[in-house]
Amino acid sequence: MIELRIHGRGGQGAVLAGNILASALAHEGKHVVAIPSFGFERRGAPVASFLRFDEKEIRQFTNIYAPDCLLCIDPTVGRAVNIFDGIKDDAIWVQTTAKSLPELQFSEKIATVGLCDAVAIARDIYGRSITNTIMLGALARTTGYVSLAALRAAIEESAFRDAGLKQNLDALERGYQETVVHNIERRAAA
Amino acid sequence: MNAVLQPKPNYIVCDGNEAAAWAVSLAQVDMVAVYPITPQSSLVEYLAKFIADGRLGAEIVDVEGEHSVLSVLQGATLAGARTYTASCGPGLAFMFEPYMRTPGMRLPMVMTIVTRDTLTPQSVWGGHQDAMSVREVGWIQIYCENLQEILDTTIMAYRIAEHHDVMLPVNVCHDGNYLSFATGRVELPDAAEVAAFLGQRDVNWHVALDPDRPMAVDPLTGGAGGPGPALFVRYRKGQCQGMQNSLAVIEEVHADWARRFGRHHAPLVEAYRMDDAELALVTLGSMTGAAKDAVDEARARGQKVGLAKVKTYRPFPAKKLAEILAPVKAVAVVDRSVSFGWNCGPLYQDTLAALQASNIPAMSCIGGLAGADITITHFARVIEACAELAEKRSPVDTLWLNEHD
Amino acid sequence: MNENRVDYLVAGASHAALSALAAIRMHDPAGSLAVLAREGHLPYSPTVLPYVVSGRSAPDRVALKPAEYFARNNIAFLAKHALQSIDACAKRVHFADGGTMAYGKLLLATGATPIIPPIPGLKEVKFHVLRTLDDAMALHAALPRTRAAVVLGAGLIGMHAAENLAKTGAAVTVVEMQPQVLPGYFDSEAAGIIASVFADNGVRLLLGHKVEKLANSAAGCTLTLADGSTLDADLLLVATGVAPVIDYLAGSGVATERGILVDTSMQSSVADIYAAGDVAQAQGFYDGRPLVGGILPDAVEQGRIAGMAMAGDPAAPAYPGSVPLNTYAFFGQQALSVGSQSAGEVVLQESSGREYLKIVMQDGRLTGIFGINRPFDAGIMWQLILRRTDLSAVREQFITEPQKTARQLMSKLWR
Amino acid sequence: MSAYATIAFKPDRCNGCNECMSACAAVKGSAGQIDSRIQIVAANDSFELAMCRQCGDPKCVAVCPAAALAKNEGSGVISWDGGKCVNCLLCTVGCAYGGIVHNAAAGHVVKCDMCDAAVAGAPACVKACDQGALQFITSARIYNEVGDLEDLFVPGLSGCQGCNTELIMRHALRRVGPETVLATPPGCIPGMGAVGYNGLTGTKVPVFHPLLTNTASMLTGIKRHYKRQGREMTAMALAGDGGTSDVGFQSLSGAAERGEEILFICVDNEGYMNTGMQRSSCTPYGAWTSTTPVGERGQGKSQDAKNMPVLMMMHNCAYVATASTGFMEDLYAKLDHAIAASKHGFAYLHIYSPCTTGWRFPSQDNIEVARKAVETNFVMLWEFTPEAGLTLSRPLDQARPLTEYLKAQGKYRHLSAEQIVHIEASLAKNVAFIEKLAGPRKPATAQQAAVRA
Repeated sequence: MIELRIHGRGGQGAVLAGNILASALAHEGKHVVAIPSFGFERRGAPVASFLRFDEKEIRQFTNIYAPDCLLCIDPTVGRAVNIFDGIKDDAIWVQTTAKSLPELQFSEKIATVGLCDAVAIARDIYGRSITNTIMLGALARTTGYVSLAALRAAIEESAFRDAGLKQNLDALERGYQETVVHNIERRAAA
Repeated sequence: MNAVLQPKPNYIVCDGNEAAAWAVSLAQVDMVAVYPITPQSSLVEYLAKFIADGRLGAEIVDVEGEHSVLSVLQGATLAGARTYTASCGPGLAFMFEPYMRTPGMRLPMVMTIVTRDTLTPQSVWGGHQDAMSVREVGWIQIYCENLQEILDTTIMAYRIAEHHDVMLPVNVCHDGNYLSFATGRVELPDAAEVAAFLGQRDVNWHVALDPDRPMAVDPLTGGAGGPGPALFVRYRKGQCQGMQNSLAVIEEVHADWARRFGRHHAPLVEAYRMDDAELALVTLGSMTGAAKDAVDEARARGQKVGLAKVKTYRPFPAKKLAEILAPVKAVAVVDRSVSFGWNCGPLYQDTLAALQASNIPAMSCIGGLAGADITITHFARVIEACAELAEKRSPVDTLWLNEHD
Repeated sequence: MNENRVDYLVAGASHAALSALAAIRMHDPAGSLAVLAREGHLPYSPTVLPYVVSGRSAPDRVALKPAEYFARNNIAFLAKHALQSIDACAKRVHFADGGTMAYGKLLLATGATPIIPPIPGLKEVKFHVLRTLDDAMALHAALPRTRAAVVLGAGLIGMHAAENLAKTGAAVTVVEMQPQVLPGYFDSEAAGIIASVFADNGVRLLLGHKVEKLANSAAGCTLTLADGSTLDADLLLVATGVAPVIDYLAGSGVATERGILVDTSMQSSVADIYAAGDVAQAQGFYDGRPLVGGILPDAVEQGRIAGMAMAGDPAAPAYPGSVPLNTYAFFGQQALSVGSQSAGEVVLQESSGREYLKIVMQDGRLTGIFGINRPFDAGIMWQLILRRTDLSAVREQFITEPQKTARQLMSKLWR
Repeated sequence: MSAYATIAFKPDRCNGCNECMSACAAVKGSAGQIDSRIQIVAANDSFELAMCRQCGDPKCVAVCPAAALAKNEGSGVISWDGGKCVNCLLCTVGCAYGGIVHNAAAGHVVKCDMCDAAVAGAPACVKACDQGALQFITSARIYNEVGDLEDLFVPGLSGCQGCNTELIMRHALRRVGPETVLATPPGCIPGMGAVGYNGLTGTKVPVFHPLLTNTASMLTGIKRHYKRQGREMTAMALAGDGGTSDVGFQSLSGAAERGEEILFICVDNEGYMNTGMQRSSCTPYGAWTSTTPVGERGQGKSQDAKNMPVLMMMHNCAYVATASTGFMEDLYAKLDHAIAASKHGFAYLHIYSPCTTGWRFPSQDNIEVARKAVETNFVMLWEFTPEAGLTLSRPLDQARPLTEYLKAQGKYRHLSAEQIVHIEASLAKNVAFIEKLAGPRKPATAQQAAVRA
């Protein structure tokens, strides 16, 4: 079972990203449960959502406290909350950022990092910083949990229409293509 | 959202609220009345969208409050309509006056309670306190464990409610937050097969407001002496009989569902790994999945633990639960609500009543209030406490699971 | 109607009969109903006949009900049907022409017929009577050739006829055995005023005179009076009174005296046979003794009560008794007579010129009021008498202003 | 049988001015008051009337030997035919009302012919009476138009003696007809047995008690479902003012806002009269109730009444009107309008219903109190549609003194002069408000004229 935690800010579509990912995983025959965290979601406030998937049935409907993977679709939310809280050893971290790896601080437990300047891509595609679909591409590229084709199918089934659908498919594609994956060698050494 | 109805594959990925909305669509209800409240709002939004899209041919009445929600549907049911709504928490409280009246009129309505803790302290998050507060009003109450059970049970609820031996309203309860918003894969039954399963609707054969069948509905009944109170007693007794009849009907309907759709859900109480169990957990709703995982882990450690999930809570399947729990040495009942009068959980009280002929010790655990998570770790604690109880066999205090999270 | 049987059979077609028809239909819209008229005309009132004689009323405009009325109310109107006999056991009547009809309830409202006095020679001379429309038309036809008319009897028919004959220009003489005109309705003082008006209009009144014999003459006939004087007449009208038509009752078992004796629901001595109007002998108002009233408003009331009783109308009242009533307009003057002259004490009697007023009371209640050219509401007075309204509190005011006081009482009492 | 328009006389309003007699004489070319066909008779302490009652079974006609009198079945007027009259005066014996009398100047009998009122609008005598002592009652049309409709409540409802609400219920339901589902929330209406007791019904149409709070909502569900099935029916409420303006207001407001096709009739007896005469928000200022008692400190209700019909008008309902049993013709016309409006939107009819028990007046005075309420403007009769706005059913500028209304009821017996000033001031404000909503006077319709008369 893989446990994934998605971080973002209210209004960016972290919950939607979780649901699209859940659909894509389901299409690939996985058992999956996505649970959003819940509260009074103000625009801009930090939010998280949780996703589990497995080859067998998932019974528990609980939050995730020790994720295998972090997907962070906002460049700055890490300053507001400790996104690395509780992560497992050798965890994967997929982050939207314009910075390069050396400029970033992160938990020592992280073994793989996928970086994508999703904000820039989003401005390019949408004219504003909607990063969720782009970062699903980044996730696929970094983790290999899910195929790009399954994500594309999930996006096509969702409520996007016409130009919006095309933008999101482009966003997914560019996220996938423009992500740089780093394997943190020293972790293994440590 | 990302819900699509396609011939193949015949599943959708959706959250619990949407699963309920799909069930309502498949049941081809005539009327829904809605008023939004967290965490139910998206459920009625899905219904409104289904109706706006023409996917569900029902009348939707957007009213000014929950009190009217149920009142509109009472009128519609008396006119012959199959009806649906959903509410929770303060909305359910505001609805209480017509809610109280529905079972007495034997109206076979179905209402989801997307369970929410009650005020106060002010809270918008999950908990069973709302549904538990109305447990003695005369509605059948069925709790769901997961998304698939929400869809399947909501459809089955119509057949249970409309059964001529029952004719009572049904609450299908699913947990606010943990089921309402959790997304997963849900199998969609075929619409025509659902129609065949439910059969011809006939909801007002016994009481109607229909100019073609003039009658006085619910005239004053009772008074000091004379035939009035006797008539009232016969109505009340009949209503209680309808509740008892529903136990068999619920089993029969679940069996037929399994036959037709290949999915079996325990109708009254599910026994999980109880065969040689010495300790038993009793659970209700979405907490059960984590509890089952905790049972598996305990079993792996060598503890003989089992679990009884209560699905049908009202009428209370006392006989069934007593049978399942009969072999164990101790029972821990986990409630997501409290009984203020007894300083314990209400399901615990019911369990005690079911066990009254045995001398099995039981304890009350309360968790998951106001959106709190009950994890495998919490259940591990419960199992430890239960083991201790089995050993000591003396009364223990209520265990408040999330007090120090 | 089915096989010559009706639920209700009404013999007679004047006021009492028509009033009964309306009352029956009010309560029973469906029961079969037939009405028998002796003559060939639509229903009319004997009271209108003097005006047919004078030409004021055209014979074709006096019908009290049009033929359409009977059709609309599902009433069989059978003209030229006179009763021959009644088989009360079989509840069947026999007609003069041999036909029969069975009934459920039978109302006898056959009215009255003129009395022909046993004066020698009367049967030998040509004379008129005035009881039927045919009588009136014959009399009217005779007017243009009439120069000298003699009327026997100064009752209402005689006086009306005399006035109308006089208005055609004929010389008219009225011969009356009684010493006054209109005996029974007005006292001698009032009758004197009326007589003087007639005299002023050229009518010769021979009061207290008896005709001894009659004989044919060249012009018509000659009358010899008891004092030996003679009168020549080219037109003779006999108006010496009427008697109920009850000849068909022989063998029926229906009890009669002068007329058909009835109880307060107008039922005769035989079940299901009722009588009303001039043929009935119902109780008097003052002493309860049965009398033949011969009063039009009384006939209407009796017919109504009989009809209601026949139809089983639970609202049927008991007949309160006959009160003498009359209104009499003559030569532009008005005389009203309501009640009894004798059943009480005269509390007012005054006259001056052609005005006259007399009030009779007993125990503070009105029993009679009579006037000439002194207006009061006869209908209200009749009600005050019938209701035996206690006038003690307003006695003086009533005597001074009877019309105003009676209206005040009416407005309050039957509001 | 037909019913007919009639001239009604109210002795207590007559001041003996005899203008009616002058008007009659003038219009009939008579010599003067003495020859008038209407005669006002001055008594010691009152005025009485002698005139033709246009009897239903007229004796004057029955006793006329010349067929000169006849009752016109169309108009009900007893006509006199001079061409047939033989001047025998027997008709004056038949009449017990002094309604047909010999007229010396004319040389024959004369009687009232109602001035051919169908053409004239109202008889001359009525028009001449500025005291309201003579009224031309044209409400017979109600009987003729709806007299054959079945009473859909069973006989023997146990309302108080003289209950005005029972009158409203029976008239309203028989007009609406059997294709109806009737809601009667807790109150006097079901209390008198409309829904029945112990399994028995008091009504011949489907009937139920909603909750006091949810009448309009239950009707919504019923109506919507039948409409969905294409079935024509009327969803009708007969609710008291408490169930309308207090605890029932939310559901009512919701249904009105949604434009539900419901006929909602509020029977306003200004309080909870069924449960022992407690105050409601419709109870007027100063009124005694069992929860606004009169004592050393309490002097009846200390707030003004909520103006329910205006509130409903502000919901922009398809139809809103006020009505009174003192003006049945107007009430019936509004019932017709409300029924028609309920086929396409929310129709709200607010009927004032004096309560003999709770308002403390003799049971025979109910209609009188209802009339006085309207005649003093305490109750204003109007109707509203979104198209026409608010129109007055009766002008407000001829009001009788308010004290006539207040004095008719025991519930106002304790009022101080200051309280009466308060009520009068409130009323003036209300009247000005309604007049402003009504705008400049529109030409009165015939029906409005009849109500005014």
